[in-house]
Amino acid sequence: MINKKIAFPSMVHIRRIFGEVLTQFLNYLLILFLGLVIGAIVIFLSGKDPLTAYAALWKGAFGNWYKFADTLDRSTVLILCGLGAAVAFRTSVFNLGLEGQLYIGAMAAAIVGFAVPGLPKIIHIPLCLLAGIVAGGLWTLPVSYLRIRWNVPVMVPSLMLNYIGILFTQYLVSFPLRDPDAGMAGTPVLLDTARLPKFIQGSTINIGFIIAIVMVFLVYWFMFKTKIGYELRMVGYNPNFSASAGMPVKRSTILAMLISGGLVGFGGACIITGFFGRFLASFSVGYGWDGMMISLLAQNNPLGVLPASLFYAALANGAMTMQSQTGVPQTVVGMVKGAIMFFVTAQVFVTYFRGRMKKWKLTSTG
Amino acid sequence: MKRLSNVLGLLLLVAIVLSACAPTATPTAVVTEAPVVATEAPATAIPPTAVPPMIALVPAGRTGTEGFMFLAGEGYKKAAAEFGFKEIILESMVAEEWERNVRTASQDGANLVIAVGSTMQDAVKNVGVDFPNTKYVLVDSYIGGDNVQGLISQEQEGTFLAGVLAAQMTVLKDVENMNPDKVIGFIGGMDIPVIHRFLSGLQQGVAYIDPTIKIEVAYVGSFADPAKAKELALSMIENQKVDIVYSVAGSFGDAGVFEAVAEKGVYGIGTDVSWDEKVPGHVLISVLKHTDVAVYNAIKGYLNGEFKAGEVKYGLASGVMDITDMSVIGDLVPQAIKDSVFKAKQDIIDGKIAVNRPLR
Amino acid sequence: MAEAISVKNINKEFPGVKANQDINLSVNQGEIRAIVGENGAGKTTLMNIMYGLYQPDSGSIFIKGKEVKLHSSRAAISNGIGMVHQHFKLVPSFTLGQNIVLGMEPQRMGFVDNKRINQSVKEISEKYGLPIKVNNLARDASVGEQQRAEILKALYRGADILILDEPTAVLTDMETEELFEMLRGLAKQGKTILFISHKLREVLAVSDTTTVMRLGKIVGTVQTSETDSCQLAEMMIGRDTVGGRMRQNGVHPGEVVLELKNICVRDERNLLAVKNVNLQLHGSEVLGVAGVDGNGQEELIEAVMGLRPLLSGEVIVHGKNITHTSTRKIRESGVAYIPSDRNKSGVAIDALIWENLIASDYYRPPISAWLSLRQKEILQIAKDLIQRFQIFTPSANLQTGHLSGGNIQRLIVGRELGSERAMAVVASQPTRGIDISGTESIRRTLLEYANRGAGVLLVSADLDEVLALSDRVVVLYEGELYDAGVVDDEVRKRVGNLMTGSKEGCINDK
Amino acid sequence: MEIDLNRIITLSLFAATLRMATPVLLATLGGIFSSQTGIFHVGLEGLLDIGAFFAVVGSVATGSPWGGLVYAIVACSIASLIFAFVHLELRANEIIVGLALNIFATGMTNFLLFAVLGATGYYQSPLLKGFSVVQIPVIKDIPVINELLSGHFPLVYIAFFMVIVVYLVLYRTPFGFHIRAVGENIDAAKAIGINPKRIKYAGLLIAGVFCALGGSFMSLSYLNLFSEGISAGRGWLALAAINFGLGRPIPALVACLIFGFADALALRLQQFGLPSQIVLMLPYIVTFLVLGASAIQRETRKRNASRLKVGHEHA
Repeated sequence: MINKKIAFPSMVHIRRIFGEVLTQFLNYLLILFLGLVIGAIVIFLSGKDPLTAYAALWKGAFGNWYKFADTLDRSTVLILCGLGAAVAFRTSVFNLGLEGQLYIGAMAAAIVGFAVPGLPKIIHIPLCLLAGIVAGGLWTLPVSYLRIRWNVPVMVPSLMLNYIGILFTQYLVSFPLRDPDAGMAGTPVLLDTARLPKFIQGSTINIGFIIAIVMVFLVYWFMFKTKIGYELRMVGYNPNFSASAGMPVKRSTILAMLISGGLVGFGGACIITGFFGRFLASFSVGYGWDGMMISLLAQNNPLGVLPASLFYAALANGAMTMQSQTGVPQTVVGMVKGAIMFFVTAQVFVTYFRGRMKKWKLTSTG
Repeated sequence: MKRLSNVLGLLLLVAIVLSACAPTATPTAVVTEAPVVATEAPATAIPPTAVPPMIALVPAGRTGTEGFMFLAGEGYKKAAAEFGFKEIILESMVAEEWERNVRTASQDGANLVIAVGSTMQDAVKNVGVDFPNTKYVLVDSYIGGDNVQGLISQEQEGTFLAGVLAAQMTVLKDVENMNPDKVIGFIGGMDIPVIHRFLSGLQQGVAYIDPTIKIEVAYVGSFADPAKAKELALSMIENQKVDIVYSVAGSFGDAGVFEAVAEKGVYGIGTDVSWDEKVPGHVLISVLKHTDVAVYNAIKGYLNGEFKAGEVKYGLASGVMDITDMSVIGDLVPQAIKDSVFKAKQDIIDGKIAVNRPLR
Repeated sequence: MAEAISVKNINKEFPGVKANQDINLSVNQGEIRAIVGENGAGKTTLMNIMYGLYQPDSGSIFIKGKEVKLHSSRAAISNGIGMVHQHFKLVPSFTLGQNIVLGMEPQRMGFVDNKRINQSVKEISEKYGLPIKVNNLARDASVGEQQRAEILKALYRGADILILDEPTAVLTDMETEELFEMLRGLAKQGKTILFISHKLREVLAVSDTTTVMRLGKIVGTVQTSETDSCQLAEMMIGRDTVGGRMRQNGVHPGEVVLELKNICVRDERNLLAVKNVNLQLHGSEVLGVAGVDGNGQEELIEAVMGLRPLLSGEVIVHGKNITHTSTRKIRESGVAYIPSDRNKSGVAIDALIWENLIASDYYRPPISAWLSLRQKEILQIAKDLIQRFQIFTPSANLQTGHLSGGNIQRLIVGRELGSERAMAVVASQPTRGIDISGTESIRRTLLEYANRGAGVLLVSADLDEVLALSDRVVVLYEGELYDAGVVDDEVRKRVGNLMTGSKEGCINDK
Repeated sequence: MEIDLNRIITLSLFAATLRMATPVLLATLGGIFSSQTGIFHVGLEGLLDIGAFFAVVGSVATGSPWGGLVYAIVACSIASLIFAFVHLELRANEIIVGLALNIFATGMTNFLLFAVLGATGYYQSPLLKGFSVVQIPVIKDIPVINELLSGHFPLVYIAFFMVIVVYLVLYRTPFGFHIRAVGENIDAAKAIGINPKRIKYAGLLIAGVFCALGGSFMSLSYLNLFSEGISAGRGWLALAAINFGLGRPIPALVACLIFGFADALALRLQQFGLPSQIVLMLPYIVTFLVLGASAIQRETRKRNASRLKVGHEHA
């Protein structure tokens, strides 16, 4: 509670912000630490030395510039999926359909990438990316329709569209768009004009990462500095209030879904045009789900999505090195990730115990 | 205020993490993993003065899960022990890591990268362009490149023999659960060229005995879906009177198929490694694919300075493709049939029988 | 007659409110006791204490002369107390019979015995004269039937004392009549009945004795047969004519700024909540809408603001028909809105203060330019509003949840009135639940606003507030609007009678 | 391409339908309990994985599939209790906890597969004792019926039997009444002294036990092996089935049978080189449509009700 007697509001303000930053920082540190401790225990129990393992993990993620660049590249799709999730969650739209939107976006980008010849790079690349964005965005429309018109919560329908999307793209690569020469189920290879340019010789890092970084700030700007973003956030905070203030609640829901799907589709387009070079069946092992987790880790803040994605990418990239050097299986990382997510969800821990303390204080004084 | 502080907190954490990483990124840091400096005495194949080469194995999955990948690993390890280079095995969990691992090995300065699996073809192609001085060996596929050697096992030669055996077995009447219908089954992991080579050989082998025998073909759509593979096999056995199932569905998938085979009491033919002992009494024969030999030879060739870009074919003659001796199945397969299989094998080696390789 | 239940010296305080002060009450067996009082008089608190939902800060409860401690509603039930809440607590997909026995289901071999449910429910239903269709699903049952089921639920649990919280609020006249018949029957069979009501006509019709509460205290208990509605209304809302008047008399109203014509609105249960309301709000005028909560105030206001569909009627602002347009259009035509539930629809509690301050203006030029929000201007405006409306906060960059209720309400008022664009202000319960200084400043702001020529539609369940601020008062009773005329010395009585349902003068039942 | 329907629509297709519906059905029945208490259980997928894995561990350790079942039930119960604790005591959002549980389950089973059983990717061994099929004495001699009804694994019978049990528990026992009361109107439940938290704990625990059965079926009956990600989306399918039936066991059973049939049919189509994916999409499309249709029905009923009442009032 703030009361009149505060003498130097600015000082209090500073102290408060600083205090919150510090608590948040410690909070994340604690979560990270606990996650790693659980991983360490597991590694130790399996008869390996946790410290060497973690050192190798570290080296694998950041050990040299190549690895660092690969980690960054790896985070590209995670960032975009994380942003997609963040926009939806900020608007309180529980879009569980990220995975499907990713596949659809990727497929659209791939089709434009291999089937539209004769364009210069400068047109072909944006066209591919745009196709991904549009396809990913449009894929959310049936869900939004049910939500707006018939009041069906988006969760289950968006989940259903995941599988429809994944199976549909699988059908496309198995039948009409199959490349018989490919060593796996995939579309034909994209034309060179559709590939995102790389900028470090020998690394996969491409302008997709730069675009993703730009998108982080763009989405941040959009959500926090524009009036439409403001609408989305207010609707997310409290739809009743937004309605009574005269904001377009339904439009905001549709828009949040469109942007969310568009960003995720963008992610799909980036990984196809920047990395794989063709659409592969089941290329994603849960980038969409990872994106949701990243968004939650970042408390649905676009700026937080960046470090959280880097963290995820570093874990994944480092795990390869950890396994090849110390023999600790990569799957440990999966456990660490799961544990961290549990701690993040249980961030309420802090509030829970704080609440108990309060209760205790109340009862003891009263 | 809360959200700003969240972000700042998270950023602060990352900043610290990154700053902590900085020293390891500088060259002065202790880097133990780079096997640039040899500690042990070089083995015979390497001239004493030369720096031992860096050779990495990058399977398109995990060596423990796939038969031919496992074998590739065995061949690699054998070569490593013999020629004295450090083992670097980069396994991948997800599709994204196929290329990442090939690249990581190349970035770390590997002289030779052995990529196992036809799914690796894009990866090798993409990375090979970026590292022209690194040599690549691609097991199971070849799609061009001056520094790429494709090890193409002549699977069709091996499966030809399986076809010869199956065609004669499927019409036997006195074998339990073997029906007189002229139908056998083929279950492939995916509809891709390497699997087509298996299928083509089987078809040619069957036709060599009896062109009227029908082969039911189905693809699981994945190399890691035992449930679906099993269900496909069950359906074939129950509905299409299939009594012999040839399975190339990956180790997961094969396990599923042979479960169905054992459950229904019919017969199967294994791939890559010997399944004869794993499902005794039900696997007639296994078509062996000694990737270990191919990989070992490739490494040896490289070390001897004989690396040649392009396709290298391994057939029955090289010993890479082979079949089990049918001793586990025992008398269930009449000696005459066994002999005909062995004879066909010799004929192929001698060039008396030509087995065609499909274009795709 | 024997005493069924009594309470002695009950005190209960909520943060900032003394809900019950030194309450003494004694009810005899077989008696129908009405408890009447305005919103916030403490009736519901008292009933909740008697049903074990709240624990009193001090005082004791006696049942049949024996002191009991009611730690929970369970304890109350086992002591023979049953309560029928205003909002029925039935499970929609269960039959009425199943709802009645829920928690005490008759069983056979571990299964619920539907036959015995039907049998025993029918038994008590017939015994107490409360007819229901046992196999009707709760969601298909009529409101009256649902209520009977609620009463039976209590009786099934062996209740001797029944507490009914505003039982007639949701009933039609017919159903009310039936209910009273049943209550009398129950009383005859020895059940003790306490019920809360605002409708004096009904109180007079059914109760034996009436207890009047006001501001957390008991004003008095009278034999119903010896009183009339005017006396009760006076006890309920006090004798003072108009105390603490803040508005000077004799303001000349300007032209009509807001006009409602034949408004009809439905509530969530699809019942007509607002019936044919006609109203004219003039410039420079404060028009008070008095009435007990739940008589259609929320529905009326939400319909005017475009947040709830209008069944029929027209809303005209400044001569412009804005019926069936969006909330934004309505606001843009010059209506400001202070919602009654500030946390539900007044602010986003997790958003920052400045974000809440610009919620109704964020898309307009000084704040936004094309797409973006102009941070500098916003902070300037926020600072200005914080200062002008005395919102005590060190910064506009704080989470709104950190503010006290009064500050949040000032924030809302600042947002709605700060730009001084609105010609009509719809203020619903603007000072509910906030401290004295906050109340004071918000009331002053509203008056100032009216002085500048805008019309203020003040909807409040707090009669004192309505009388202190308004030029003219209307009363909403059961969805219908009654004119109580300009505020003068007699207005309190007129309003009191209207809001308790005795519009045609004093009612004397017997 | 000629399609020989006679070769696709066979008795074994229906047998396969039952087999393929079973794991989804078990998870669905469990999920119904949690959804009837008002919890949207996203963690079913993870629980299936955990169940399948510990069933294998238990089977290897005890040498009996029933031992495996016990291990699975214990493991899933513990996981469910953690879920319940974080959701009910720490008030974390159920969906986020569910997602966390899924991620954790994948990581844990993949790791323990290596750490406990020493296998990567999948584990198959003669040490692993699976269930064997049950032949029903009389029925097994009747020609057509035997294909359909006899020769299934015990868990298949248990699963279908459980539909009746679940129906009876939910709609005929006091416990079921309390569960549904908590899910539909928590205030009503509280008002008569039911402890909603306890009921929700129970609902989640039961969901865990059913997922243990479903997981065991995957690894000890359907297959006799454990492979990473063995549940392969069946938990999500179960969620679809629950929503298809709006939380009721009988329509959910219908949904599971449709899903199983689509699965079995898709496989057979695939065998003939037809696009199986289109058939596999059907369950999801149907669920999507059912959700839409039931919502439309609900909303129009609301609207009609209001129209009726208007008439009533004016009359």
